[in-house]
Amino acid sequence: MHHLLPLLVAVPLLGAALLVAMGRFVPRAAAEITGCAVSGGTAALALVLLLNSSPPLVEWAGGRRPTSGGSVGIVLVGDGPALGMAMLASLLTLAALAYSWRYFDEPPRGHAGSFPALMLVFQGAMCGFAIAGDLFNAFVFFELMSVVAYALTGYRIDEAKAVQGALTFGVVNSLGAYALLMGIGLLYARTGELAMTRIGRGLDAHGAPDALVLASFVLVLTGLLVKAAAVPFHFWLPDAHAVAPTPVCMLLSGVMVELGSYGVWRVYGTVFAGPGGIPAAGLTRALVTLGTLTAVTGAAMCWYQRHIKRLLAYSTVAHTGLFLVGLGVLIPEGDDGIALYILGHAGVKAALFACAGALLDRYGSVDEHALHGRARELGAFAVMFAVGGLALAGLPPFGTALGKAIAEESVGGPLTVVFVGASAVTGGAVLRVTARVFLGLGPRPRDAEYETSGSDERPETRGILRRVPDSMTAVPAVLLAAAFAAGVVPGFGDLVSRSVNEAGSGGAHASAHWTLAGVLLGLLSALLAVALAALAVARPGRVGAPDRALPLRRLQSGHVGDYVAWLLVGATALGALALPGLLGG
Amino acid sequence: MADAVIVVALLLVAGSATAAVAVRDPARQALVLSVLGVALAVLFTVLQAPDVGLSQLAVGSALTPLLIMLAVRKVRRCGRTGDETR
Amino acid sequence: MSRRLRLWLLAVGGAGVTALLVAAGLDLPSFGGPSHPYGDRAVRASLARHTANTIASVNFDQRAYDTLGEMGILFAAVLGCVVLLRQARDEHRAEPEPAEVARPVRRYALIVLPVALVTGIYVVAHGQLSPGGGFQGGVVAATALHLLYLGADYRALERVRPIGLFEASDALAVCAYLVLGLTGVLAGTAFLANTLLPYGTFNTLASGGIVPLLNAAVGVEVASAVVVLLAGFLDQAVEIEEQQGS
Amino acid sequence: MHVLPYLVAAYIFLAGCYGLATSRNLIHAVGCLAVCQSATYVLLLAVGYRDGATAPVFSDLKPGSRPVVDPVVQALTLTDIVVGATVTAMLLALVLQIAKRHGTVDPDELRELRG
Amino acid sequence: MNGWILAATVVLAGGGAAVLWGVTSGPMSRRVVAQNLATSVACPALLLLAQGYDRPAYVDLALLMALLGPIGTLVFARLLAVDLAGDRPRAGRESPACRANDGNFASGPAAWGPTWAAAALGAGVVVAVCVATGPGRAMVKLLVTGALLIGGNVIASRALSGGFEGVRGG
Repeated sequence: MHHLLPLLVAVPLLGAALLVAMGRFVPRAAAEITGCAVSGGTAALALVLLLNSSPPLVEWAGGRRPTSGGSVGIVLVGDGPALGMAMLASLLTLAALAYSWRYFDEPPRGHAGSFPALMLVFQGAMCGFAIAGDLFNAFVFFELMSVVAYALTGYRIDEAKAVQGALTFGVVNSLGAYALLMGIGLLYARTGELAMTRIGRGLDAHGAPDALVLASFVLVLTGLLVKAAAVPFHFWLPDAHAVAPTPVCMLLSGVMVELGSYGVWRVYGTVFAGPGGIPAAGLTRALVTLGTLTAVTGAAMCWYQRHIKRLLAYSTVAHTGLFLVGLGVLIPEGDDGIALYILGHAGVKAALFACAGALLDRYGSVDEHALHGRARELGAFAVMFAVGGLALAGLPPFGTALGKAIAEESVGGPLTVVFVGASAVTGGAVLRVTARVFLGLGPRPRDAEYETSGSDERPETRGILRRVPDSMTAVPAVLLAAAFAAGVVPGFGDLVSRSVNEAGSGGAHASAHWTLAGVLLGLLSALLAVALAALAVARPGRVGAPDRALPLRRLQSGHVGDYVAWLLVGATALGALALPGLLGG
Repeated sequence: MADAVIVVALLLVAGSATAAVAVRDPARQALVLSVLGVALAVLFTVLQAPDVGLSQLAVGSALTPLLIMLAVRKVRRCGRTGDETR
Repeated sequence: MSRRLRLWLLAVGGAGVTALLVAAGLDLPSFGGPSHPYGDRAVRASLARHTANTIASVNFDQRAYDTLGEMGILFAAVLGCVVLLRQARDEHRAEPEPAEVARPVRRYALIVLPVALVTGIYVVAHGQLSPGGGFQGGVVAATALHLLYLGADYRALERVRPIGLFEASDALAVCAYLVLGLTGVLAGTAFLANTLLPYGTFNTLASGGIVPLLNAAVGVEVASAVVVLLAGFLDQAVEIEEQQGS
Repeated sequence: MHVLPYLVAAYIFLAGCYGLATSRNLIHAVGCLAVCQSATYVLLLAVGYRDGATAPVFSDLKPGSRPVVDPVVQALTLTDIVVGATVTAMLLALVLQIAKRHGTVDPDELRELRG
Repeated sequence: MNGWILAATVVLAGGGAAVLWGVTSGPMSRRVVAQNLATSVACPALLLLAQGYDRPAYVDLALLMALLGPIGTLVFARLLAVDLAGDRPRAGRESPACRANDGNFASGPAAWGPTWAAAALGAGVVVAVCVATGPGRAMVKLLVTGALLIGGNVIASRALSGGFEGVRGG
C-alpha cells in the first residue's frame, strides 16, 4: 500500500501534463471532464490510503530504504494528518473544478486545458507538501504550490487589481520560501541530514540548542508562517484572495493557507521538539503571541471591509490566528480540535467564497454597499451565506464549532476569549453582509476614504449571468453540508483525533466529542455574531464606522516594499519571542 | 593561502550583489545581474561545484538578462503608447 | 505607509535578522569541515550504481523525486506564463518589423548556432558522466535557437519555432518522466526506483540504469520550456500591442 | 575565513531585502529577489565544501583517489537555480501585465489594493 | 595552491575589480563593454582553474562561458540598441564636457582597447593551457573554447559599436 503514496503527486501531474499536451485538440468540455476525473481519482486514492493509514505509511521514493548508515532517498510520510490534508486538498480541488464547470470564462485561445491543468498541478503540489517527510522535498512542493498559485491568482490578466495582487503574493511568498531554504541550509550544516526526523535526532545529539538552532527555527518558521499568513506576514493574503478567481480563492483560503499551519505543526513536532530543539515554552510563547495578534487583527480588519471577498480573506487571517494558538499550546487535545476546525473551516470558507463568486457573476460587483438590497432574488444563496456566517461563528453542530470547542477547552483561560471574539466578529461580518446584500436591511452605509471598494469588478463569466447555474449553487450547498456532517457524524471526531494523536504527541489518546461547555460557548459566539450584525445593520454609525480602524488599515498599503519590511520585522519578533526559552533552558 | 581564490570569488559576488541592488535602473541592473551570474559561476567552480556553475552560467549569462531586457522593452513600449493615448 | 516609516521598520527587522544570522554563522561548523554524512553516503550509493557524476545520481536516482517537483515547477511556470502572457481581449498583434543586422554579427550567429546546439546536446548526453545534465544542456540548446533572433530577426525565429510542438513536447517530457517513475510502482519496487535497467559499465554513456533516461526527459522538457517561455516574452515585447484608444 | 562565506550569504540576503523594500521599479524589485536567492546558493554550497577536496565527478578521476565535496547540496542548489529562474520569469510576466493595466511599474503609484 | 590557481586568482581579482567598476558607473555604452569584459575575464580564469585543480572536466564550464557570454552581450546590444545609438552621437555632438569625461573609454573605437587586451589574455591562457595539456581530444576542446571566446568577444564588441544600428522594431 505504501508504494502508492507518491501517486498522490504523480497522478495529478500526469493528468495536467496530458491536458496540456492534448489541450490544443480537445474541446473544452472534454478537458474539464478529464480534470474532474483525475482530481476525483486522486481524492479516491487519498481516501483509500487514509483508511489504511494506521499504522502510518512510510515510503522511500526510489526504494532507497535506510541501511545501517541512513538513507540517501526521500521519505514520504502517510499518516493521518498528512493524508487528511491531501484528501482535503483533493476534495476542494474537485469542488472548485465542479464550480468552474462550463462557466469560467476565457481559457487562452487554443489552450482549453490550461485552467484545469493548473488546478491539477496545484492539487498535486498540495498533496506533495502534505506527505513530505523530507525537509527539502517539502520546500520543493512548497515552491511548486506557490508558483501555481501566483499564476492562478493573476489568471484574469485584464484586471488591474488581479495582477497587482498576484505580484505581491509572488514576491512575499518567494522571499518566505528563500528564508525557509536558508533555514534548511543551516540545519543541514549542523546535522548533515534532510529527513525531518533525522534532523531532529541530529539536533538532539548535538546537545543544548544554540543560536544556530534558533536562527534555523526562525527562518523555517518564517517561510511557513508567510504561507499561513500570520501577522505580520499576512499582508499578501487579502491582496491575493480578493482578486483571485473564485474557484482559486476556494483553494487558497480553504486549504493552502492551512497547509502553512500544518507545516508548522509537522516541522516543530519532528525537527524542533527534542531536547536539542526549541523548548516548548519558547514555541508556545511565539505561536500564542503571533496567533492572538493575528486573530485580533484579522477579525478587526474583517469587520471593517466592504469588499466581500476581501472580508472573507481577512476572516481566513483571523482563523489562522486561532489555528496557531491552538497548535501553539502543544496539548494533544489542541491538535485534535484544530484538525477538526481546519476541516470544518475549509468547507465553510470555500462555500462562502463560492457564494461571493455567484454575486460577482450575477451583478458584476462584490461591494457590500453597492449591492445593498440588490440580491433579494437569490434566496438559496441568502440561506447559504447566513448559514455559512453562523458556522464561521461556531454555531453547533457544525464541524467548525466542534473543533473550536475542543480547542477552546485545551487552551483554557483568557485565550478562550480570543476564540469566541474572533469567531463572533468574523461570523458577524458575514451575517451583516447577508442582511444588507440579500435582505436589504438597514440604511445604506457611508463610504470611507482609505479602502478597497469592490464595485466595478468584472464578472468571471463571459458576461453578467441572467441566472446562476445549478452547479454554482450545488457546490456551496454540498460544502456546507460536509462542514455540518463533520460535526454531527458520530465517531468522526474520534477518528480524526485518533489519527492526529497517532502521528504527533506520542500516541496519547484523547477523544473528541461535544461537551456542555463547548456547546454553550459555541452558542454564545453565534449569538454574539447575530447581535453584532444586527447592531451594525441598525446603527451603521456606531459599530460600523470605517474610520475607527484607520491606523490599522493604513498598514495594509498594497505596497510590496512595506510587506517585505514587515516580513523582516516578523522574523525578528519570532526570534525575540523564542529566545528566552533558549536562555532559560 | 589556498583559499585566496575563494575569498576573491566571494568578494566579487558580494560586490556585484551590492551593485545589483544599488543600480536602480532596470536595464542597467540587468547588466549587473549578468555580471553577478558570472561571478556566482566562478564562485561555484572554486567551491568545486561545476554542475551548479554550469547551470548558473546557462541561466545567468543569457536567459535571465534576456527575460529582463524583454520586460524592460515591453514596459517602455507600454509607457510610450500610454502617453500617446493620454 | 510613508517611506520613512518603512525604512524604520526595515532597519529594525534588518538589525534583528542580521544579529540572528551572524550569531548562527558563528555557531556553524567552520567552512571546509570534514563531516558530511549524507554526502559520503550519496557518493557510495552513486558508485554502487555505476554513475560517474554523483550529482546526476543524486538528482536522477537518489533524490529523483525532488527533481520531479523541480520539473513540475518548470512545467507550471511555463503554463503560467502562457496563461499570463496570453493576448488579452483589448490587444492585437502587429507584424514584427524586419531588422537589419551588421553582417559579421549575422555570420557569427549562424556559425555559432549549430555549435551551441551540439554543445547543448553534448552536455545533456554526458550528464551522468561529466558536469552538466538535462537542465544545463536544455537551457543551452534553447538559447542557441534564439541566436536566430539576435542574428536575424523575429520572423526568422518564428519560422523555425512551432510553439504548439514545443508546448506538447514539454508536456510529453513530463509525462515520460512520470511514466518512467510509475514503471517502478508497477514492477512492485517503488516510485522512481532505479532497479529495472542494468547499471552498465562505469563511465560510459549507457551507465547508471534509469539515470540517462530521466536526464534526457529533463533535457527535452527544459529545452522546450525555455523556448515556450521566451516565446511568451518575445511575443509581448515584439508583436502584441495594445489597441489604440482603448 | 571560517565564517566568511556564511557572512557573505547573510549579507547578500539582507542586501536583496533592502533593495526589495526600497525599490521604485518592479522590474528592479524582481532583480533584487534574484539577488536574495543567490544568498541561498552561496550558503548551501559553502555548507557542503570540504577543504582540499574536489568535485564528486568521476569521469576524469579515480574514485577514492582524492577527497570529494558534498554532492547533495549541489543537487539541492541545482533545483534551487531552476526555481529561481522560473520564479523570475513568472514575476516578470506579472510585472508586464501590471505595466499594461496600471500604466506604471512604480510600486508607490499602485493605489488599488488598500485598507 | 599552485601557479595556475595563483594566476587565476590574479586574473579574477584584477579583471573582476575592473568589471565591477565599469559596470556600475558611466554611461550605458561603457557598462555594456564592462559586461562583455566579464566574459573575457572569467573564461580564461575558468581554464586556469581547470588546469590548476587538474580536472579536465571543468573545461566544459569555460566552453559554455565562451559560448553563452557573447550571446548575452548580443542580447544587450540588440535590446539596448536605441540607448547605445543615443549615447554615441550625444557624446560626440552635444556636450564636449561629457566627451572629455567618458568618451575616451566608452564610446567609439576606444572601446576596442579592453577588447583586444582581453582577447590577448584569452589567447595567452589558451596557449599556455594547451602546452600543459599536450595534444589530444582535450586540446581540441581547448582550441574550440579559445576560438569561440576570441571570436565571440570581437563580434560582441563590433555589435556594441553599431552592429544593430538598423534594428528598430524586430
